[in-house]
Amino acid sequence: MPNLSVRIGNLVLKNPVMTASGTFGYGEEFDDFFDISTLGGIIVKGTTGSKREGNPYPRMAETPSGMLNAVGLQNKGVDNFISDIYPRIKDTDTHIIVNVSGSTIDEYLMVASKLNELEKIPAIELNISCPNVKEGGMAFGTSCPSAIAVTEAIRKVYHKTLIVKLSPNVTNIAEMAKAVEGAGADSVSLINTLLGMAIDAERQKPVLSTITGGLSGPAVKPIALRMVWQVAKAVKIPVIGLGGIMNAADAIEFMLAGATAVQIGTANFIDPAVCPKIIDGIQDYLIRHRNTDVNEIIGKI
Amino acid sequence: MPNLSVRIGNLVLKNPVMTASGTFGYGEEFDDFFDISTLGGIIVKGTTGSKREGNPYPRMAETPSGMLNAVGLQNKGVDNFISDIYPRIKDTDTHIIVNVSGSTIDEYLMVASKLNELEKIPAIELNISCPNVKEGGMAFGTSCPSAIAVTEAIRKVYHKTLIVKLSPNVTNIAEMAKAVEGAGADSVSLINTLLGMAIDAERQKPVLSTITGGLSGPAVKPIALRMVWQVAKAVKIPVIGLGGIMNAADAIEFMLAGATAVQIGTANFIDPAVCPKIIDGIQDYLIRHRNTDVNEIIGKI
Amino acid sequence: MKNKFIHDMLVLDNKNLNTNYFLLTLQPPVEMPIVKAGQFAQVEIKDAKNTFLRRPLSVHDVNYKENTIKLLVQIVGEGTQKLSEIKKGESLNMIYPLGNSFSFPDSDNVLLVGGGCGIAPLLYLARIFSEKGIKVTTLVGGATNADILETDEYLKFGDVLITTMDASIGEKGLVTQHSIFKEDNFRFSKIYTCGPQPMMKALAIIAKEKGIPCEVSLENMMACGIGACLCCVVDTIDGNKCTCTEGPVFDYKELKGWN
Amino acid sequence: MKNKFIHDMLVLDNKNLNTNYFLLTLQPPVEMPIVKAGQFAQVEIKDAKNTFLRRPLSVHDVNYKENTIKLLVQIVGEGTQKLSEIKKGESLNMIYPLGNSFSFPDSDNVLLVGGGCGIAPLLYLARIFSEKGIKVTTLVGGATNADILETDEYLKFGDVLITTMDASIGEKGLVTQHSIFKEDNFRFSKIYTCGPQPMMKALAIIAKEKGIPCEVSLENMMACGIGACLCCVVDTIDGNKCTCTEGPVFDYKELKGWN
Ligand SMILES: Cc1cc2nc3c(=O)[nH]c(=O)nc-3n(C[C@H](O)[C@H](O)[C@H](O)COP(=O)(O)OP(=O)(O)OC[C@H]3O[C@@H](n4cnc5c(N)ncnc54)[C@H](O)[C@@H]3O)c2cc1C
Ligand SMILES: Cc1cc2nc3c(=O)[nH]c(=O)nc-3n(C[C@H](O)[C@H](O)[C@H](O)COP(=O)(O)OP(=O)(O)OC[C@H]3O[C@@H](n4cnc5c(N)ncnc54)[C@H](O)[C@@H]3O)c2cc1C
Ligand SMILES: Cc1cc2nc3c(=O)[nH]c(=O)nc-3n(C[C@H](O)[C@H](O)[C@H](O)COP(=O)(O)O)c2cc1C
Ligand SMILES: Cc1cc2nc3c(=O)[nH]c(=O)nc-3n(C[C@H](O)[C@H](O)[C@H](O)COP(=O)(O)O)c2cc1C
Ligand code: FES
Ligand code: FES
Repeated sequence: MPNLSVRIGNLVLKNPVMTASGTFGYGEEFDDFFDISTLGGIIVKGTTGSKREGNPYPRMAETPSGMLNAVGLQNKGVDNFISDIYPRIKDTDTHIIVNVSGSTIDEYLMVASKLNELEKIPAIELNISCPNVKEGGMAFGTSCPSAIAVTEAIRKVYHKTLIVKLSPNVTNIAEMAKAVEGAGADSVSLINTLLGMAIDAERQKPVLSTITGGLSGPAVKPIALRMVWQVAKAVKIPVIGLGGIMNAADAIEFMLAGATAVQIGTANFIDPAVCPKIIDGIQDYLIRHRNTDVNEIIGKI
Repeated sequence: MPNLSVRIGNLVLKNPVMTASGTFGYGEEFDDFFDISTLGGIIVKGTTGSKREGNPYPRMAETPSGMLNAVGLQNKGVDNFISDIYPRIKDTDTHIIVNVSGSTIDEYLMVASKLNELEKIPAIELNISCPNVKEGGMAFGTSCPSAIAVTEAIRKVYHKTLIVKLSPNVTNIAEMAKAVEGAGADSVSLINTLLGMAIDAERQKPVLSTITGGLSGPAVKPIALRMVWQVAKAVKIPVIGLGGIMNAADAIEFMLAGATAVQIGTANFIDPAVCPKIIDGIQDYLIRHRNTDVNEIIGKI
Repeated sequence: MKNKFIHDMLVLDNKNLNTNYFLLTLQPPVEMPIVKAGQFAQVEIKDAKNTFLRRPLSVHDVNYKENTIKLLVQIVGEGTQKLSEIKKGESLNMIYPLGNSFSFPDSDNVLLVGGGCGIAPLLYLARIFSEKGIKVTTLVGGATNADILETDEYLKFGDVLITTMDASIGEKGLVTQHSIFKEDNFRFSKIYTCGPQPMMKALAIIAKEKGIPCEVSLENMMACGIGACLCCVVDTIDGNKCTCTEGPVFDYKELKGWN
Repeated sequence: MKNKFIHDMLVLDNKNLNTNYFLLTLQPPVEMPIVKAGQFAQVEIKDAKNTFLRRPLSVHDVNYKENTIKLLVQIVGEGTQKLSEIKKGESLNMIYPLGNSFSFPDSDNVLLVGGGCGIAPLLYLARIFSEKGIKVTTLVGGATNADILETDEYLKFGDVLITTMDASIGEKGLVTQHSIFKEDNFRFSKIYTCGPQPMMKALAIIAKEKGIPCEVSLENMMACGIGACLCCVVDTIDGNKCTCTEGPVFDYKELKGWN
């Protein structure tokens, strides 16, 4: 059997397949469909300083080969995560990574320092790319100075593996990646959703309550793949690739483009049991291509 | 019958439906399928100072609900356009608009000044957003100062309607639009293609000879719609919307978002007779919604 | 214990009720899990160019003996259109049973009100209630008689009342204009309803006036159907709740703007 | 005069040749336009989630009397898979006839060489040549006998020679290893070929050695098929040419890197 394990910062993943924040709940939602401990990692829902209700309904629109969402970081806040959710999920035999969001650097700092104390949370993913909140969110991820500022601040209080999740809504994503690498990130993940919009022509109204929302799914895969390729060439830290991965072939494309690991997002909605199929598919691919280690295909194109 | 005619700069279009550059040849290719003089306008292939062979094959990859192209401005050059093509197409009873491309401001200037002399070419579309050429192209369209420089230069030599075609590969497209508006553009069109990439997992190679290419088709529609909406709010000049329009409902969405006219690109490949269907569909829509003039729905959301 | 399943269901029958509605009879490859009235399935739509997500459809009826489940579907767009073309012997992938369910009433004379394909979840509910000895009356409304479906089935479990906008069958008007609501002595102790929101809201107002409970089944747009995406929320007195896991059935009193 | 048409073709037959190949017989709603050997159609693929563009397929045969056109298709991916599922009586939208065509030879003893589904355009070519009194020999190659299709049809117009890699039928090896090429006196005055590029390139080398002309039909990937997108270019001695309008048939001498 080929080796599937990869390394992100201090984290050794049993395989390169993780689930993307906001698309896999806290993992528990998928227990009925497969053994979630077989995953390389689970990135849980975006967590903020205090409870957020998110945006009003409607928050979703279907688009060609994709969807728009405008959930807007609905979550019960970091304290609730620590008291209620963490105890339930902490003993899952895979890495549980928390996606950290906020409106201000202080909020990010508060969440990250609290999570730093949790023994079974080996890493956080800093979400500086959420397009669905009025303040903060994507604003941090679309300018180098602010991306650097928030990453540097977090780096000071967070001592485990720090992944920074980049926004694709920028002119030059390689530059952003280099900026956060310089500011101390152990890894970058990309892409978050692309800012999009849907209109109901008959009702003459935007479909989403927030007018714009974040585009995900196979529609964005070519853009995500290009960005992962550009970033992987630009930085030395490991890159986690995502955006429209639906099957093993897609996942392998991201790894060939330079991703050390991948995340599966929207695909979980179409097939809640897709992740183990992707893990198996990667293994089959390696066997077929006579690779003994998944690391051999990273950046191979 | 509702009025379909709209105004772009000094141009009065008989209806808001034009064809997008690079997807409709010089119009002649579609003569067998419908009467191309029924179009609001035809934007012909990107034209450069001298003949270009474009990029090597393969130049195309199919993607979920879209395609990548890396044609790279293959064309016979402006002089050949003037001597060979112009005489053949100039008497088509619709507006023939030339998409002007180049690697340097001088090249743009040369092409634009030559086209300025052609009686039957009432407008040019300045392509500062081609992602498929090594020099110039998109580089002009991804920074405000260079977009301003090229637009101002062209404005001095080109005295008819000047449309500037914007790149979606930017952090802030409204800013770009305002920049070229300030530099003298009569209209902006958007979006050009999004930079993307495809990989053949089995062959472990990029699909395109140029590695990256431009993504078009319905996959990009949500992004295009969002950008058109942002730009229409930001500028006073008319906005021409495009990106993934496949049918009348899509076209209407762009107009509701603020576009005065639309362009049909990739859809021409799927159905070469799609444009007249879109024109008819817009008319039916206006009748159903009791509008007497298509201008009533522009920016209505 | 597993509660949710992904099954490739065998299509035993696809019955065209009329140009707009069809009825699927499906069989899982294993023994049917326990399904409650009001629950739904997330159905995969194959081979449709523009349908990316699954489609939520209520459980219309369940027959444990025959190991079958029925879906009653209205054709409204590409997804349901494609689904209507599925043939006997083909397979249909679905995730089920999802969501909460209608709750039992405290007393035994209840009114089920369905509008259009909103009647879908009410047949199974009528069956279960009548098995428990609860007296059920079903009121169905539609634009015209083509929207009034399967009344034979509902008749097995109690009276059926009908309204149509064009009076082609039953009383003329909206369900809420039916004469039972004008009777001096309102017969029913609880209302269960599914259908267009304006109809359900109007019923909630009636329930409030009459001082009786009313459960409504929402049809919010869904991406995942299993509580993972938070797209399907409804605003309640306790904040946003997921229609797919905490619903689709809600006491109208919980819903903001409903009372 | 119109040359290209978009027609909803009626599927008269969809014959499964074996697990990998099928043969479609199609009828236009009006009289068939003139179609030349080597031309192709751009076929719409409906109901396929991941197939966005049309698929180019060669005209395999034309029968003006019966007003039918045939396509011979190999299943390689989603598009051709979906196409293989189309049923008699359904309709198939296509744009045709597209591209240039094979040209007539100067003398009358020609060799047609097809590899895999590369034989598709050669049947109609054989028919047209033999109608003009040109002597035709067809050489077909494949991995195994399952790739050798419709030889009966080709036999109507002349000799048929076969090679397979596993010698399950005909001579063992590649088409270019067939014994005819080793004969002292090479019988043929021109080669026409369609199939995998390495095969066609090898044939072009043979043609060059023998000093005879050779026409090859390219299968470049296409978006529009009508000369509008410039995606399908091939590098020729006169620069990039469109395979869809200036091809798919080229004299190998025109192609850069082919001689
Ligand atoms: C829990 C639940 C149970 C349901 N049960 C049934 C059932 O038993 N039978 C049945 O026929 N339908 C039921 N529906 C509705 C059904 O899911 C939609 O009609 C279906 O998803 C439409 O898919 P489509 O591709 O055909 O139409 P689309 O092309 O997606 O949409 C067509 C039109 O319907 C609107 N629409 C689509 N989905 C919804 C929605 N969820 N709410 C409001 N408007 C929508 C769209 O905005 C559009 O205008 C249920 C929905 C939910 C959430
Ligand atoms: C002018 C022309 C005539 C043709 N005539 C025939 C014919 O008569 N019969 C027939 O069976 N096929 C023919 N082909 C090839 C046919 O178009 C492809 O096999 C088909 O488009 C594949 O579609 P798909 O969706 O099934 O496969 P996809 O999923 O699109 O592709 C499957 C695999 O095939 C490769 N592929 C797809 N298209 C091409 C291509 N054009 N060239 C090289 N590799 C490709 C892909 O890279 C992929 O690896 C012709 C092609 C051209 C350009
Ligand atoms: C419904 C939904 C909710 C999401 N919530 C979050 C979130 O809370 N934090 C975050 O960083 N990304 C969030 N994302 C973005 C995804 O994690 C992922 O970056 C994106 O969807 C692209 O991947 P995909 O195409 O595989 O879905 C969300 C995406 C969706 C569809
Ligand atoms: C094959 C191809 C060639 C193109 N060539 C040009 C070009 O020469 N100049 C230009 O400005 N845009 C060019 N474009 C971009 C289109 O004009 C259009 O902006 C883009 O495709 C988005 O619209 P669509 O999704 O409707 O195709 C090309 C697009 C395609 C697909
Ligand atoms: S539909 Fe995803 S949480 Fe309800
Ligand atoms: S396929 Fe478009 S030009 Fe040939």
